Amino acid sequence: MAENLASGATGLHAWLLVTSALFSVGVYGLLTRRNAVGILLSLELCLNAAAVQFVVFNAVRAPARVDGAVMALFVVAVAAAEVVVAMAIFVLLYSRRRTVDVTDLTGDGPGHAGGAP
Amino acid sequence: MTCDHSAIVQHAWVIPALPLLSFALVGLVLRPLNARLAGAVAAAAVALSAALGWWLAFDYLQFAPPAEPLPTLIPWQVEWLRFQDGLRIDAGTLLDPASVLLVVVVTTVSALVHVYSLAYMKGEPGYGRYFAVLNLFTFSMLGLVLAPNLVQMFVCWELVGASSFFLIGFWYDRPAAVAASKKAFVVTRFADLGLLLAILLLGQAAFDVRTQLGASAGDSQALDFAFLGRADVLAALAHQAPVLGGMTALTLGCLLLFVGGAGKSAMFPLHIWLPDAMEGPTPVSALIHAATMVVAGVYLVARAFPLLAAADGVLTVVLAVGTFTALFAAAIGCTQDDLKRVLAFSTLSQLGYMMLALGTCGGGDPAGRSAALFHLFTHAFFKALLFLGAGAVLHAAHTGDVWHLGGLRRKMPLTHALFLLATLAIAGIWPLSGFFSKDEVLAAALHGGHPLVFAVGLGVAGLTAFYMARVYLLVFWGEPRREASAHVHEAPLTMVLPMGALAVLAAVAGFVPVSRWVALPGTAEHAGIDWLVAGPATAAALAGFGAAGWLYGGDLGRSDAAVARLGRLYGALRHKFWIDELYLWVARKVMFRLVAAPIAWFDRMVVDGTMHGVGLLTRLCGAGVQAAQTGQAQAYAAWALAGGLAVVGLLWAAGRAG
Amino acid sequence: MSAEALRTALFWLFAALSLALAWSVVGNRRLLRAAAALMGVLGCSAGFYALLGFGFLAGVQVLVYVGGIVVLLVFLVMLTRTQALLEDEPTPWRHNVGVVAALAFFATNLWALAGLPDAPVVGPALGGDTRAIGRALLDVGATGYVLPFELVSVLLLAALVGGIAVARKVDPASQSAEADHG
Amino acid sequence: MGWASAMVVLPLATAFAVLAVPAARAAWIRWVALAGTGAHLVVSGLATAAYWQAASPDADFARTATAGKLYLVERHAWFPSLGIEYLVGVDGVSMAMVLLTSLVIFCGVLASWQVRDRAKEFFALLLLLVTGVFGVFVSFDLFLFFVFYEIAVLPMYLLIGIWGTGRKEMAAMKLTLMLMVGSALILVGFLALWWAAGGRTFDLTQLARFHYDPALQHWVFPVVFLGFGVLGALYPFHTWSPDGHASAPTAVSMLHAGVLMKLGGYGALRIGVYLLPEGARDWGLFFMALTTINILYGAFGAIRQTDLKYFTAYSSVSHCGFVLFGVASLNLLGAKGAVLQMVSHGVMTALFFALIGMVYGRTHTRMIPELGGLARTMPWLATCFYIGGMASLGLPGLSGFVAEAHVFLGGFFGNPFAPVAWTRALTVVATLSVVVTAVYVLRGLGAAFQGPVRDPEHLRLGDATLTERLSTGLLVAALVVAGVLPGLLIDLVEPPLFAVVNRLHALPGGP
Repeated sequence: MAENLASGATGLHAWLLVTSALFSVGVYGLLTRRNAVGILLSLELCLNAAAVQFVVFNAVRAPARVDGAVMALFVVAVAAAEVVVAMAIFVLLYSRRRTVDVTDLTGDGPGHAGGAP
Repeated sequence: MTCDHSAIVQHAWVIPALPLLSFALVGLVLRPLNARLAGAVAAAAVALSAALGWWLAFDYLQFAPPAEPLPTLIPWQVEWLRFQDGLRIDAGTLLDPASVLLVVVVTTVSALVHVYSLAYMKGEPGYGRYFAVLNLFTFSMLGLVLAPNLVQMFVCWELVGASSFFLIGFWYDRPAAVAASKKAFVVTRFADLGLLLAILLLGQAAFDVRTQLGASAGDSQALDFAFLGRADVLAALAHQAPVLGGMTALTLGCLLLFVGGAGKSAMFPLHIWLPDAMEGPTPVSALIHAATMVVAGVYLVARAFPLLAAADGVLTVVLAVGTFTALFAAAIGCTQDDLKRVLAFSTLSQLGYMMLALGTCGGGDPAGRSAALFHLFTHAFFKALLFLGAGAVLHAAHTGDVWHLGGLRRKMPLTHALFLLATLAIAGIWPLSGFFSKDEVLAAALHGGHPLVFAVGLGVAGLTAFYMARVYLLVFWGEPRREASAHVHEAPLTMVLPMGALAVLAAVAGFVPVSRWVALPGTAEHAGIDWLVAGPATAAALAGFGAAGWLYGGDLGRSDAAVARLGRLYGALRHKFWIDELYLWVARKVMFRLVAAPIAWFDRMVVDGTMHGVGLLTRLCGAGVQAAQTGQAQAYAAWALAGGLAVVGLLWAAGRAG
Repeated sequence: MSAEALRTALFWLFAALSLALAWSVVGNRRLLRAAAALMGVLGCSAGFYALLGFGFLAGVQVLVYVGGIVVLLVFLVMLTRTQALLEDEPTPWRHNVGVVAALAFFATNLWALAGLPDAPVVGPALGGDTRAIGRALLDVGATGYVLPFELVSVLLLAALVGGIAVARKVDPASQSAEADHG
Repeated sequence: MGWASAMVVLPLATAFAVLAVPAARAAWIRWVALAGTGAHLVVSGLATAAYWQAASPDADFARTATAGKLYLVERHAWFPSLGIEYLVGVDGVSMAMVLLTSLVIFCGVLASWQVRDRAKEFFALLLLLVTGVFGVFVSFDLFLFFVFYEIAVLPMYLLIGIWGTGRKEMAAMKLTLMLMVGSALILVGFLALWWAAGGRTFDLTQLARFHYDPALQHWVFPVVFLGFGVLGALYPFHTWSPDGHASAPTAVSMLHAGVLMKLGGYGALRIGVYLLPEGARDWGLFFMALTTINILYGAFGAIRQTDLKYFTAYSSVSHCGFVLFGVASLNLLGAKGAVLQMVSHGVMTALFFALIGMVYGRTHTRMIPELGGLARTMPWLATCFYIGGMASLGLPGLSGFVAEAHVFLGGFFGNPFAPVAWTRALTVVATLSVVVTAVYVLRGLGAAFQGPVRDPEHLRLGDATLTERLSTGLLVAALVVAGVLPGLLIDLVEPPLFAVVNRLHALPGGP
């Protein structure tokens, strides 16, 4: 790994290092964001990092095939589906509770933050 | 002609079956419909049974070959309960002189008491119930008497106890009656435990013997009296290895058997229930607590006599307990105020007499057994008569306190005469029945080599005469001491007639050669009256009468002075040596407070507490997990991540280890 | 500058850019800006795809992901009016947990990486990926993806229907309940 | 459909029939339930006749040759790959238990005549429960047995939780959780037995032919015995019983104490001792000691109780101790005594709980100190109570005596693998309960029914109604018949017990 980095060649390690870093950043966001939409954004980051990794492995291990790329496509599709559902939920949630701050969403009832009459 | 041809001997089971049938009929059908009819049917059934009982006795005696001992027959038995091979329990009728004798006593007294009760219990709300239970009692007592094995005896033994319980507690809204019924049941139950253990112990031991004997055991079952009485079986039992404290199963079993008998016959120290049992209706006291049920213990010892005789030292225990009870109860009887209680202590004392007689047979001569059965026979009549007389007094005056009564001889002349006759009979005045049987008991003590017991017996005879004369004088002589006893009237004919019948029996029963009939082989024959015994006994009785006459016959101040002089002894006697209090203390403080309450507490706190503790632990674990269930998806994600990383870590560790 | 050097330079450029933008995605308190940064990250990923020779994928990434999904997210940000709300800083505890988790994850990845032999990432091996991807997606053979493809389409349909069902104005009863609470 | 299946199908069908009745027709619901259970009582009787007919041609029927044989068998594969079958049939013991159950449920339905609240669900659940009970008694496939066992245990939670009184939720939870722990142990035991025998069959008769390794038996037997012991109120796992019975509605208490607790003894004997004779040999004395504690402890516990239901529940703990004591004696007398005691206590305790329900329905209290003198206004109920009490304290002529005599004799003759002095000592200790039982029965009943009437309100109360008289009368009649003619029951239950005992006797070191 070290010699590749030194030589400036972009080997597998470099690629994976980058995607792992992206994913880790996503994990950080996933755990620290308080806004539901923010969490969703972080999740997209993770998904994307995973998709890129798929493609990298595809390019390295089976350059003549497209399995990793197909996976990346699926990831996009799943992300789309996820965003659609999340959007519906969050919009509804917002209309009920006037907040999408997940730390305010525990417990039942019409909302602790702003929904109480 | 032999017994086989007698219809009643063959079908002796009809005698107990009649009251049973009547019990079912009266209890289930007639009682709710018509109480009077129920009573009449019950009385008629028992009267019929009594007639059959007499017929049985006549046939049994008549058909017996003259010179030989009377036969022991089991004309009828059916399998009732099969524990296992060799331990089958039959229901059947065992006829031998003792059982036939008891059948006559039980049916006769029971029939008379039934008739008496028709008037005595008139107007009681539980009239039908009373007769139903009385029928049940009669059936059970007959079953007990006719039992061919220990288990049938035990079954009926318990049933008479239960009937006694229900009859003592007949007036169930009186707390004293309820308490007395419970006391009677629990105390006798405690003694029955002895009988039960005896059955277990003897059953097992005899079963072993039966297995050893192999084919020679035949079809006889381990707990049959016939089997237990066989000489080879007794010998084998006596040679078994000791089971506890050097005692063989036979000795221990017989001791426990005697505990059972002592409970039912209210021997010291299990006597405490009998005086309280007087809370029941007086006819019940006459039948159950004087004439029949309480002698079951004596009968048991007499029935299992071969066993007890074969066991070392058990008869000595019987002798000691009987002698002590006779004296102890007679002494207490001199100080009681309630007419029925005096009679109860008198019963205790007389039962002690019978046990004493049985106990004298330790030397090998079973004359005492005959004497005991003879005394049992005569006692049944005169004691029942005394109770029925007391009942007539109670019925008229509504109080049994002798200090409230007085002068009844003019208002109730018939009752007075009959009571006097019974008093003389129990005191042992010739030619009444008590004289003969008491004579035999004392003779057995003297000839059995127990001079001390003989002396005590004489003393008891004196005391008996004293306390009987005391109550007799206080109740029937002098002037009425309270309003209640001033306006009494003679008992109705339905009550007087049974008393009259009993009086006849009490008068003539002494001439029946009971002891000759029931004598076991090997009993020394002694002809006529032994004046060496009868003389002192009669003298003692007369002395008792004299003392009572002096103290209570005229100026009652003399008795007060005597009481004062006796001081503490009188107090102790009057309080029955505080034995009831001791029992109560043991029951309340020890059993309830030191055993039952801690167990209840232990159960709730420790056992259940442990279970709840386990539950709480689970719940705490749950709460711990619940704390993680914040509803925060991010927290879940963090845990999921941590879990995933942990798995990777484990794989790594496994990889390193591998 | 050789093509190889260019590729390397572009890789590092995209890498640096996407990491910086990613940091903004997770850290920026203004959600709209975070969404914009995500757009950038995804764009960089499109560049990665292109560098790896998957031109079609890069196109899809830009068109669908950046153009569709992220726009949807921006809508969402606006619909929930979170752009107006400055999101609170995470509490130190959450921050620390996040950092530890992220670093632990990264460390685990590094560890896994250490056990993996490095290999050169070669350039495009296919003439063009479009045809190959299309064939693979509709291939009914053992290595084909027609079944997942169909499943994903069902998933999308379900998401569509579900999204509408969840978000549409619900029955009057709950509406009145909403009014009560409103 | 054969007789054995009918035992299960009939109550289930009745449950569905009850569900089909409109909820508003409360009377119809009762009548449907009564008709169903009444029919079941009749069918049980017929099945018994069929059983006799099938069993009597076997020569030497009461002895060893045919011991352990099943009759009226139906067998269908269920999960063949695991060797699970639908295997139902009867032998004498299960026939006796089926008869007991049909009697108790019939009387239970009669005693529930007053249930108004959600009657439909109540009767349906009750019938479901009893389906499970019947199923346990007729199934001879361990898996099927377990399925029915769970069906029998679970509706209890709802029945107590919804229709109970007092701290019903807590009691229901406690009862269910403790019984589930027991079930878990049983399941572990069953699976161990199945697996050790090769994992091919759950058929009890076939498993009985397999000889289990003594080391395995040594740990499986206590697991199985304890598992069943929880349901059989084995000390110290009995504490669900007082709370559960006190909170449960009348019919549920009747069924639970009357029949369900018997599943414990039944299973311990049927499966524990039968399949694992060597385990039983190793543990017999230990469990005899434990059940001796049960017997005395329950009796002493009952003395202090003031609530009639707690009183009866503790008495049940004592009496169920006799069942397990008999089982642990490992001889014919003990085993017979255990089965007889199951029947006897089943009838007796069902009677008690029925009566308590009736008294409670009138006075609205079960606290003994608040009662008193009830015999004046409720002579029928008082009489039945006293008959039950007398049976409870082992009065001859009623069923309890026969059972207890067997158990005591069994204990006295001794566990064949333990020092006879020990078993005798334990038996003597156990016999003390005869006195203690008399004390608490007479105390409790005396305070409630005798003495002066304590609450003048009680003077206006009436005696039993016709349905109540029918229900209690039947149970009393059963007590009397079983006590007066014990041979009927003994002839029925003896043959299968030879099978159990013969296996024990065949062991090395046996008699």
